[in-house]
Amino acid sequence: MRCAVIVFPGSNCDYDLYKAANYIEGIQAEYVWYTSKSLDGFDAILVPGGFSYGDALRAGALAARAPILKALQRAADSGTRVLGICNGFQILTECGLLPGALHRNSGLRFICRTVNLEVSNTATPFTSGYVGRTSTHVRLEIAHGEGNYTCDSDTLHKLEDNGQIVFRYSGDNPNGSVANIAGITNEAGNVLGMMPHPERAMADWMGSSDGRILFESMRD
Amino acid sequence: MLKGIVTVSLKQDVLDPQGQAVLHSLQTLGFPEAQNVRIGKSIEVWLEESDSQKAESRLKEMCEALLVNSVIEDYSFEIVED
Amino acid sequence: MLKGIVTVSLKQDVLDPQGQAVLHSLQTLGFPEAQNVRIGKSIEVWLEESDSQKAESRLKEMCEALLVNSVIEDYSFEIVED
Amino acid sequence: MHTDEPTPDQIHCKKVYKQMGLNDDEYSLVVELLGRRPNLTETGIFGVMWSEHCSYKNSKLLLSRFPVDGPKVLQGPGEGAGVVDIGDGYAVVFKVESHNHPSAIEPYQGAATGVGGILRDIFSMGARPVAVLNSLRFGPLSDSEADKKIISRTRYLFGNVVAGIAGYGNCIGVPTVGGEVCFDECYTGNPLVNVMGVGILRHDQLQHGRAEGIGNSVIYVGLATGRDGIHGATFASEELNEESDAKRTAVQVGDPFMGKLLIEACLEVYESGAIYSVQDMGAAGLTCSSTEMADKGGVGMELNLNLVPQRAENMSAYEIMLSESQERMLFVTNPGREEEVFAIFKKWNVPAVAVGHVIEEQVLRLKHHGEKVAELPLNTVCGASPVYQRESKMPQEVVERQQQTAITWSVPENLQIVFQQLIQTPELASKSWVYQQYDCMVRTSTSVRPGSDAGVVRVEGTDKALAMSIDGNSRYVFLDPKTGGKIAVAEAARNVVCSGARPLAITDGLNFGNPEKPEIFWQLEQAVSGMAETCNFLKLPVTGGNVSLYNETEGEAIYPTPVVGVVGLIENNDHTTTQFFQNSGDVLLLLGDTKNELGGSSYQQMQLGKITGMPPKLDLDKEQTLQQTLLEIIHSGIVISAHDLSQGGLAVALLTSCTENYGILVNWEIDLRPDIALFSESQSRILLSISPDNTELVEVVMQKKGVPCARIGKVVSSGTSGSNCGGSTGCFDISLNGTPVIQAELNPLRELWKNAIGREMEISV
Ligand SMILES: Nc1ncnc2c1ncn2[C@@H]1O[C@H](COP(=O)(O)OP(=O)(O)O)[C@@H](O)[C@H]1O
Ligand SMILES: [Mg+2]
Repeated sequence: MRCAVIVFPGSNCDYDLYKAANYIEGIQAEYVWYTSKSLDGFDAILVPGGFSYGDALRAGALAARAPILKALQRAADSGTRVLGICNGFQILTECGLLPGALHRNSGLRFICRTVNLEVSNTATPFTSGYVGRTSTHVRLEIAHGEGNYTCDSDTLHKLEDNGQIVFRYSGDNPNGSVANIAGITNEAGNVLGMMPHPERAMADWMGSSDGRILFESMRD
Repeated sequence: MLKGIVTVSLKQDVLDPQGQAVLHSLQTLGFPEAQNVRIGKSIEVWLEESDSQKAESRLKEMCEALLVNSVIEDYSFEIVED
Repeated sequence: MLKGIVTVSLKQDVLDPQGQAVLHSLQTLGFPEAQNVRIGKSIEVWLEESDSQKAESRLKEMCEALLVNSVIEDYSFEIVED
Repeated sequence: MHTDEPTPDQIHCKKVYKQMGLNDDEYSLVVELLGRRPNLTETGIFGVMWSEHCSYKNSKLLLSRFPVDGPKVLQGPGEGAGVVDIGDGYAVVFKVESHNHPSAIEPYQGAATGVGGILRDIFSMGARPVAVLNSLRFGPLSDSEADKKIISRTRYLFGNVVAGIAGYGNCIGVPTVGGEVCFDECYTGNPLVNVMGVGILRHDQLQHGRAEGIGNSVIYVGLATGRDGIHGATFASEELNEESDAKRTAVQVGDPFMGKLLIEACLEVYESGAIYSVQDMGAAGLTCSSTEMADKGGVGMELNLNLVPQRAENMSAYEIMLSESQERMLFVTNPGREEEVFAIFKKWNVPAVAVGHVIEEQVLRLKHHGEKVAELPLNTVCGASPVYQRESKMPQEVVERQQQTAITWSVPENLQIVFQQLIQTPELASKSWVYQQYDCMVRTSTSVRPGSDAGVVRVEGTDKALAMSIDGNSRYVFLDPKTGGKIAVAEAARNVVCSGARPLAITDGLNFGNPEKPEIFWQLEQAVSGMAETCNFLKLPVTGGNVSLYNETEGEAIYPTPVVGVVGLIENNDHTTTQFFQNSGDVLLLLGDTKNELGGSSYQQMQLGKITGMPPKLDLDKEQTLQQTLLEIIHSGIVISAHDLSQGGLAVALLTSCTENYGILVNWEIDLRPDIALFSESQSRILLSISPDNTELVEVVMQKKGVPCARIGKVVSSGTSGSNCGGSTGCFDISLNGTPVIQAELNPLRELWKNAIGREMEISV
């Protein structure tokens, strides 16, 4: 499986995502520069975290208008799997591939810590591997200042009805996001945006290996 | 040169935690008359353009293309001489 | 009720990295006429106060006490009916 | 030349040089060296280059006491940062930098640019930055007596310094893996912000800042120059007073986005081999980088200031040379390779322009608007500043304070309540409110995050890791600067040893008051000699550091505050050890002797509201044996957890080793007053947890080496019944000689400790 890791100016989890994806047997990840016009030939596209364009104006806003976005849009429309993590999630909402918006954490501070998540839909190409685990609770790290997911109530109903909410914070909600949302897919289910960082949970020495399952699911 | 001043505010039904925090601080700092606070952005854009009508329509395009996220934000603007 | 609208901008000599990034982006998005961008804040404060002169002086105090960081920011404001 | 600028004669007559940080004698020396009166630009250049920040004129003689060499040192003090070999062809680069005065004026930007500045020091050496740490000092967050305004200002400073470090470090994508925060009255008007950067390079990537090759291009890289931070270096070398507010033009704004692009672009440029040398533009901006690069290379430099990218209009030569705008670097390229360099910077959207070239004559020559606006022999600007041997005097007050008894109160009736108060003081409370604002995992190499004795970052491509910590207890230094200095080094080293690392070298930040006062200079001299003695003894070279003097407000100095950053090498990732308990039933061993030592302790401060007496003693022999022995048993794989005992003594160390799931059951046989036993801050002590099967083995080893080792209790998991407190929230149960002194439920206790700073920051004043 060939995976693209898009590099925007200011992305800083690109390297982590590249390492994580390549760590999984059967996945080959490659960097793709933000000015590139094509994403043809990739089976999946990874949009990394970080601070693209320094998060100027709004997190993800400038990256969502970068040249490569046309190709990303095309790929998403044709069913290619797209995973946006943290800043990647913000970019996907900013460009309209995912509904809603991510704004400032309700506590107003950046938060970096491990959170408990519930996998609320295991029937997606990203989460199928979480089925059959004794618990669908996973532990992943969050690291963001703007992860407070917001949308209008119609959108929320749709998300709920279609099973588009894939990850929810369980226990406490770190950023005030509506319905404890930590990650959602588009209607078709091939685009996932999530605030927690699975690429930071690939082995026990990192504190958790729960993120690995997500990449393995994507591959399978 | 002309300058556009865009005021971007959060839509009314979107929570503004920062505004709430500032409101709280104002009240404890001895400003009980402060009833509510909302925090938005003020974006100044200098334009190489002398026709103010043209400037207006271009500024509007900029707002829609980039400056404003219509999912959660509203905006208004004015054009002034600079 | 009266509403104060405070516009907070970075002092002229202070670097505005955000504004620069947005400027660059506008230009590549097909707005070459954009010459400069500066990003500031717009703060609305609703006041339980009917005397607009009084509101003005209180708002000024709020700016100085909390809303504005006078080390790097300038501000202006207006009072409107709400 | 700008027409409104004072002429050389006016500078002389009106003593304009004083505003630039030169005193009468120094100015006279400049005139003598030049054989003429300098113009404004030239005077400004001397002012910054001869400031303490750049010339170390007050501290140089003392700093020469530090050992700087060692078999593994590839680069000692002198370049951007020290470099130490870590094997496998790799080296670690690290250094501490202070940003105290800028942070007192504009805390967010002051702290942010502090992070940016130290990171540029790291990558200007050729290294990829892999971690940052920070050491912070503020006034008390609350105090029944202090007025509300001061408290709210302190909280504003604290909150914004932390936000500034987070804002810059998170955005640029370098993890913050550790640090410390202390609160004391003496820092109210003069907070301290020290930042340490750490990077890794392959030996062949090492860069230097020596300009060479007559005719080689000098390339300016990064953000355009504005009027920000003019005279920052001189400003950092003066006391804060009301006038400081008037110097507000000194505020620099960081741009971590540009910082990130700069890192990536620079690393790519180094790989290309197209450049000869590089230096970052830090304090004193273009002045310092150009003169030092030329001076080190034994050449000169000619710059055309019109070519320097400028953000503000009509900047004068003086302003261009003295600006401290952020995110800038200076390069000297290899002949004919300019275009390659430009292409790489263009790819990253980083401005880069040729602004001059290397010349044979050893001068700095500046042209502006077609005129020569300055020409200074480099040997006058660099290395010619006066070096001061200041007068040193031990103040009578110190003698008196030392003679006071440390303990004037009787044993409190309820030690559990005392303990609960103690763990909620901001200095002993968990710092998670701070470090949760920092991204500690980006780059996914962090194996131990903030919260344990040291942060640990893996060295990719090897089985090794680096443990790092920054520490300093200024109360000890205030009571007895020499002992305080010794402890600072020993404790920093102990922290990384507890993590399984062999300390490699240290970097130090010396934050003191006005050295022209004999009693302050005495503090500096004593502290440095204590530090140097310990470094020599423990064979820890000092590969770099920073001196920040004149930390005073309205004539009151801060406590003398040396902070020590240390980096240790973990030879094998399996050796990585944390302070946290991991198994129910593990035995608790306390290494080292506990004595009646409360001088300068957190407990004393809480009881008396001040500190008196002598700080704890430090026996270097015992310290060394302890560290070596601990490292040996960690390497043998039998240590489950290891934690250095520091502020708050054993009781606090026990609590901070507990986790949600593991509490303790302790009964310690000790011949000391119970409160002293719990809270003494005796040095050279470590708390271990060891599986019952291996406990005897450890005891035998310790006995052989002469390290005192006491079995004091065991780890119990939450929900274990049978203990006195038990219950599902776990137990924290300490008895002394069979008498219970603390019997608490673990998790409520941990909550008190964990959220104390957050509660403090949320309460309105
Ligand atoms: N400013 C800070 N930034 C990052 N981590 C911090 C900071 N302050 C404290 N920490 C972390 O909190 C933990 C406890 O620190 P400290 O109270 O200084 O304990 P110790 O006495 O063991 O050195 C350490 O892991 C330290 O790295
Ligand atoms: Mg410490």
